[in-house]
Amino acid sequence: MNIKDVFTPFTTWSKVVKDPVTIKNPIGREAAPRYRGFHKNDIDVCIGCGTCEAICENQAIDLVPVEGIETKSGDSGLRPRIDYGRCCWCALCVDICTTNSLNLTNEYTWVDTDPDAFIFTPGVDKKSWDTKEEGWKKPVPNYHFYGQTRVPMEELHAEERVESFVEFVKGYSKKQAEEEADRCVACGICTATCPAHMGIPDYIAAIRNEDMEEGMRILYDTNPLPEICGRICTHKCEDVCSVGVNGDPLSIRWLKRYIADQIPADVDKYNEILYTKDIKNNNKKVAIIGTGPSSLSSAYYLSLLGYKITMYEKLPQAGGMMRYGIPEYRLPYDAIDKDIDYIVSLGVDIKYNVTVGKDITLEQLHEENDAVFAGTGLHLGRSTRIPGSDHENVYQSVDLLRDIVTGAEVPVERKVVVIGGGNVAMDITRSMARLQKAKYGEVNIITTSLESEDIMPADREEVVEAREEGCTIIPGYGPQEVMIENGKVVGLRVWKCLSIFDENHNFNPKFDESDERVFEGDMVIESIGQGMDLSYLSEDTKKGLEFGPRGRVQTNDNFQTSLPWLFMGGDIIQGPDVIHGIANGHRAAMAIDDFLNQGR
Amino acid sequence: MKEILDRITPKYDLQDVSIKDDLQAYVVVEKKLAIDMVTYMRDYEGFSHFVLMSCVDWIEDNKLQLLYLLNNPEKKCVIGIKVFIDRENPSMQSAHHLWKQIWTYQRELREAFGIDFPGSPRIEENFVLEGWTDKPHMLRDFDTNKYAEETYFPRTGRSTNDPATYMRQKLYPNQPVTAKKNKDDE
Amino acid sequence: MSELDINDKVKEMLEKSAENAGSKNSEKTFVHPEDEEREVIAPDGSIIKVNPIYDYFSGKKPTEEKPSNGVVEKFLNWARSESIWVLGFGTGCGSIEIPPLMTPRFDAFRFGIQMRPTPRQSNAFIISGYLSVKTLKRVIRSYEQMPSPKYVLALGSCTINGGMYYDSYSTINRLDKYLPVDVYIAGCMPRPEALLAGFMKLKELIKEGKGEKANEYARNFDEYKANQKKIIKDWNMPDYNW
Amino acid sequence: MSKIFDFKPDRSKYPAKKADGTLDVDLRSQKYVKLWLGPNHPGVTGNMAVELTLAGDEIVEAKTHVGYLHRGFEKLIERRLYVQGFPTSIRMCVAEPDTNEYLIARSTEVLSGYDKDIPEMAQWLRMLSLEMARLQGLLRGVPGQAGTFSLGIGVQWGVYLRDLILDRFEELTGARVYHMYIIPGGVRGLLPDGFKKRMEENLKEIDNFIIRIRQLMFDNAIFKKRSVGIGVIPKEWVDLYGIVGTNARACGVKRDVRKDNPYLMYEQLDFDPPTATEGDIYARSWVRWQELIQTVDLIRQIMAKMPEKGDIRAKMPNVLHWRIPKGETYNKLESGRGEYGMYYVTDGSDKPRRVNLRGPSYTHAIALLEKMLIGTNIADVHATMVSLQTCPPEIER
Amino acid sequence: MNIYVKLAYTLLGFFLVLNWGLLMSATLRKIVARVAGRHGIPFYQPWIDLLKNIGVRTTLSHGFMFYLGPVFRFTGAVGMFLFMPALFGSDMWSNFSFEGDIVLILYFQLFGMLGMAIGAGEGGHPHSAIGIARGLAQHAAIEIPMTLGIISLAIQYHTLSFTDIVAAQQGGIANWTIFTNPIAGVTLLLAALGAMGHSPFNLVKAPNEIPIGPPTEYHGTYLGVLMSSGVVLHVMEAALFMNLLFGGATNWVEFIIKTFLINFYSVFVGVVFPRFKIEQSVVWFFKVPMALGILAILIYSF
Repeated sequence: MNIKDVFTPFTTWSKVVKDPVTIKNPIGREAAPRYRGFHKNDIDVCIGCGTCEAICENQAIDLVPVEGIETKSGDSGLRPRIDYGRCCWCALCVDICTTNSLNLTNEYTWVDTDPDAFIFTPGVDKKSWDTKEEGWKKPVPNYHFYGQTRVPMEELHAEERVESFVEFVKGYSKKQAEEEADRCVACGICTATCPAHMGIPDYIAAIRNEDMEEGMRILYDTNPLPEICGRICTHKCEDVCSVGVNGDPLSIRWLKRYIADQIPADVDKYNEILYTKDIKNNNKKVAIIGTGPSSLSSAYYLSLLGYKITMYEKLPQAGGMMRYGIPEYRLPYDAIDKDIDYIVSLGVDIKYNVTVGKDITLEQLHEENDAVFAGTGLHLGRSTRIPGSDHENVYQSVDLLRDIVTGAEVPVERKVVVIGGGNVAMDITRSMARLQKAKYGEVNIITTSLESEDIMPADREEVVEAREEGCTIIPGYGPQEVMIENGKVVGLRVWKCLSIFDENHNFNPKFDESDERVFEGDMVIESIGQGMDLSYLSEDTKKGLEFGPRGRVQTNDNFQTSLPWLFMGGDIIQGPDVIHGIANGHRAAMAIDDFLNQGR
Repeated sequence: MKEILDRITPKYDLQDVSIKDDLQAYVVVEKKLAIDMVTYMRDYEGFSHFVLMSCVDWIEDNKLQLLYLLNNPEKKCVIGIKVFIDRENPSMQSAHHLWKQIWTYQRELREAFGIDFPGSPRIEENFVLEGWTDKPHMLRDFDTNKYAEETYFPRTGRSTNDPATYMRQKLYPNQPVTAKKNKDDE
Repeated sequence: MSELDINDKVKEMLEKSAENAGSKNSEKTFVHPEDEEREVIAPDGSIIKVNPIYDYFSGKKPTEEKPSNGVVEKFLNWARSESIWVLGFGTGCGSIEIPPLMTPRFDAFRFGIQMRPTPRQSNAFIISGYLSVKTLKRVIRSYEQMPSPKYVLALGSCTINGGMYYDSYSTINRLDKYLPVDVYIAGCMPRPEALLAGFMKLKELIKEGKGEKANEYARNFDEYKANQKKIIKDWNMPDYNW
Repeated sequence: MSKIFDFKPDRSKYPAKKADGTLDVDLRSQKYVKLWLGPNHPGVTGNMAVELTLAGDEIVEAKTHVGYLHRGFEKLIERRLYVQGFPTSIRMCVAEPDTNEYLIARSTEVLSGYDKDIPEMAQWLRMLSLEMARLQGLLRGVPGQAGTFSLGIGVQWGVYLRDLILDRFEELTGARVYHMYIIPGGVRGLLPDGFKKRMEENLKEIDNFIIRIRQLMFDNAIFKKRSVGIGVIPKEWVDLYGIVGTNARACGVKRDVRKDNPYLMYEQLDFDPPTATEGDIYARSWVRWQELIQTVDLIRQIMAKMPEKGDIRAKMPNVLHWRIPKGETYNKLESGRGEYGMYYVTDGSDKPRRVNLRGPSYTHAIALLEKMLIGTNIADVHATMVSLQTCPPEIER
Repeated sequence: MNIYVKLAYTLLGFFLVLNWGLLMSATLRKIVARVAGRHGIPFYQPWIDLLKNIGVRTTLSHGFMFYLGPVFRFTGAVGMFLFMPALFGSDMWSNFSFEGDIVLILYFQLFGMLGMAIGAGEGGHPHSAIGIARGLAQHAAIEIPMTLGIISLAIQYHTLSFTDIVAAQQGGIANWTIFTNPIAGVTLLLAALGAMGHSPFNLVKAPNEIPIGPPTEYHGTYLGVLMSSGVVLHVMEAALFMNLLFGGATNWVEFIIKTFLINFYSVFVGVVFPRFKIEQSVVWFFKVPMALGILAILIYSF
């Protein structure tokens, strides 16, 4: 034994003169700025997407309705309620929060005698830590639980695509589609916003699972025109996509197109995948006027139910505005044919070149069939009615677009001015650009709209693409006069538009007369909206119908007019939009089924 | 690692040899050769450190996969010797004589997967559970969530809503979201 | 009785017990052979019946022990609140925060909180998080050995609603089904500061005369016992562990 | 003189052995006493129990009982997504939780093929957090050995200093004990401002503590008396019992995963794991004390060598739909207690098929402890357990 | 002096010693806490603990013998107080000391231990039994050097009376036994370490081995009695060595200071040393202190 070993330990006692290191007042001591304490939620920013619930491994989070928060497009009206009998404060919910509204504060003291008290909705149930700033927030930099940027879509270059009407969006490859589908958080907020309420998270999941047939079935549950919608849908879903709150929204439309593109254009295959081979006939007949999206949609869902469908098309091919309004470079004809062929294969009879009201009357249809659906669409162009607009070189965009499709001769001048800021205006602008390019080798086209750049109704990408292709787009000017010299159109005189609507939200544009410009052009194309042609309704029928504002036929929620056998839907009821038309068609089909089976 | 495997593969008729990297490999060996191979690896190939004995339930193949994981402290590499045994009345030769800690693993596997190791000491004793009457708890077909819910009464008064379904009920209760078909079989 | 007789008797009894053991193999029994009810031979040769489980403990139910009246009880409650002796039984992962609590940084001693190693001398029980059924059995035993008045602090999510082990086959979800709990502290696990806040709350309760959960346990004894027995399948101990 | 006071009894005759080699201990013979240490006992490490059969004050048989902390992690992780695994797994060992996080993260990365993409910054931060975890474990463990002999002052200092490290953890990771910092793909935050300065202050205090603990423990006559020659692990046992880590190093077998199979950035650090040859409690304690010095040094090296900025997480698939193809892997690291490994099997779904954790205590606390306790006294049980650093949750998971 | 007045003074003295004992234990614990770097319990904590223990409602018995533990222990404490002069030269505070009281005190030291052996044994907890077995073994080992030291003093002062021994030490520090008979003094001080029951000789309660030894089953009022007799015993053990070695006390202040310092001495050692095992402890007492004790006797015998 070493004697040193007996005395060295006593050095310990030197500590006795040092002050204790104890924390004076430990209760409520401030935790570190990054501490993962109790939850707080900015309920105004939160959209109730439920990703926090999905990632919580303890099932600690419930989504509950909250008073004062309304369910609306892009906001489920639900807010996370957290059970502190489950939570483990891992903060995965914060890290994945799509809106960054959910955070943890560095407060950590909660003592209670009641075990049922530890359940609360952050931000709604007021807590002492709601005002605390410090606490766990989503880490930076480059820390993401899902992809923030969209997988870029491969497109033809502007120079290339303006050469022809070939579809320029190439579509996703398998790898790209899966990568894009992987970004989805499967919240389902988009479903409500989609007019057809498609099962978007489900078909995106089908892409991840590489199960295209399942994806196809999900698509056809609500939308019988996936090829078409996958290209030209106005994708309202993407506007509310929760991934898009911080980052790029998911390209839902391209993913839909990806699924539809994977299935070969073979109606037998379609029938096999969608289990529609042996639909039983129920011996009832329905006539459908028009072959646009709403008509096709109602035809599809009615024939699934066993109805015998006859469709009447004025033009030589089916598709309505989709074929005759939308240029081929956006929606190639084989895509339209693919969707329509399948619907036809279910036993739908389409009678082409038959104009109802002229070749056959509505009453006849009523007699021959149990019910009639009319989805006749908006095929009449509206005029600006400015001086000179009645000149023969002033055209309507709908007419020109239809002519391009039917192959009729389309007048193409060296300089073209287009009036309008909607998608149709962009379509005609870009179609004319292609025609100019083909005829003259150069593009010289000016598009002007009343609306300024930021409120232009056209899709942003359309505008950008049009500019890339060499079109000049000058928004914010109101046309005043088509200038005519020597009986020839030479240009369009415009004024700067200051505001479009007055205080009462009525259309009443105000102009700045000092800012006047003249757009030179040999022809002017008006594209400021379309009107409907209801000439097929006889006077008797019209008497039985109720009309609402702006000449629209009044229908109930199920698109049934006041003549019970007559249903109307699509653009003539809801305004121009493909996906709305499809939704109308589906709803009307179900209503027709209900109507016809009431006696059963 | 490769050369060791080359040496032993013909000897033990190994199937499904997978080399993960230079330091890790997994081999599948027949049940009756397994303990012999483990002994051989210990005595002649320098795998003197026994790391782990584990079991994986491949319920879809109706097999249990036993794993003997050995470490070679000299070459610093790991070999996993896998044996597939039947899922019904699983049984395996005991290896408790090779290393002193193996009987613990065998006792655990007996409790967790119901595998019998005849001759292993204290094999029938409880390991982690006490008074367990259900099926072995690590088998895939034992549903722990169901068991917990039935046994331990979770606190009531909680309910949740799926955003998509909730929005549908709120915003468009009448819009059809599935395609109805007039068919017999659906 | 001669020695020979005794030997014979022992032999006979051993055979009998072996038979019993054989027959019981078929159905799962949890009573340890040493604890089985049996006959033993005393050194003087007489035969004694023993039932170890009930011989060592009385199976009597607990009784309510009413607080005395008025000022005396108030004074005692003050003393109780300022001298909380915690049973040193780390039942779950929350016990890792007990050492910091009792050491220089947080120094709970200055608030009258001390650790005791035996349940007989403790009056507070910290259930530090999840409880596996195996531990619950010991916890119940320890709790019942604590003299009244006694208090239970439940730490963390696990004691409230199962916490992150809500789906585990081995851990309970709600502590209040099995033991009366005075104070719950949220967290996973609660920091020492929160734990101290919990103790302060407990002190407040005791001073207000609300720390009477031991009597609640006695009152609802049958209900608690039924819940406990539902999950502790191998109940090889008396109903009440005094 | 010492022969006179040698109380070593002759155990060759009794307890007798049965035919199958087990002990013939008849409790009714009144020669033996059965004593349970634990689970409610301040002298066991964690919530476990040792069932002792005593002849007088001497242990003739010991059985370890575990399962009091069993939560069925391996079953629960099979029910959780890959990203949800780490908050669950971290609770498998409360003494040094970060090791579990790392293993889960590493296993998923290896199996999904992202292990090469982990940013360098994240790797340094992972290493820092692992070394800090080792440090806080040692701060409890080294004086804890003296604590088993009722020399509690060192424990008090150690736990205080551990708390300072926990404060640094809190700053870095957002939590005191369950850090949940290492996530599949990277880590969950950069160093906060001024972290290195505050860390250095703490390390200085720990330097001081290291000297004091040497004076208190290793230069202490009675500590030596209690620990030298007690609980000896012969070198031959290392492979026979699967002994790893400091316990193996204390009997002269130099095994350290950080050196043998370097992971993270350990190759860039300059260190040599300490060893001893005696294999007794004192030697294990001494090795751990030297490891404490080394860990402080390693943390200093890491803080000096790590980059200032960088990405903290690789670009990974969406965590909600992350799938990993079928595969299996065994990953290990050197925890404060020794080689800590995880066998991870995936089957192509979004949840693991099997996760098996191999903690060093699995052998240390059962096979080895039961063997070592035989022939010792009740007073040595706690000391032996602590010197082996047994940690029940990693046995039963 | 009237026996009743004397009894009253003795009771008052016991009350004083009890309170001083409680305060002292708190103070010593606070000092130890300070070495650890913390504040420790408040000064008044022992009183509250005592009250709390009395306020415990459940009282449970393991049989008649179970009661004897605290009773014997308390009797031991009272006995030690009763037959040891607290203050030298004071009629009121010299209690019932008489010629040969040292022998009785030595017996009373063991008395409490024996009572605990009975009571703890009846309690049935193995920790109690192991603890008490250790306690008795160690006490036997302590008694040998202590008795040897006392015999040396008896030879030196030719008396077995406290009063006489203290009287012989009056008149300055140089007259204290520790200086007049250093070898016996050291022997007794080493034995004191054992008698005080702090580390390295705290085998009886031995936290983290057999927590907490004999009193494992005692609770509530029993524990209160054990606690109070424990603190009285600590003071009186110190008073024993104070009287034997450090010249006794002539007033309460001196009593308090000296008993505190003697107690502090054992804590001073206890804080920095771990605990012996029982055989180490016994062997240790058989080695150095016993040799010194024999030496002390031999010096005065020849």
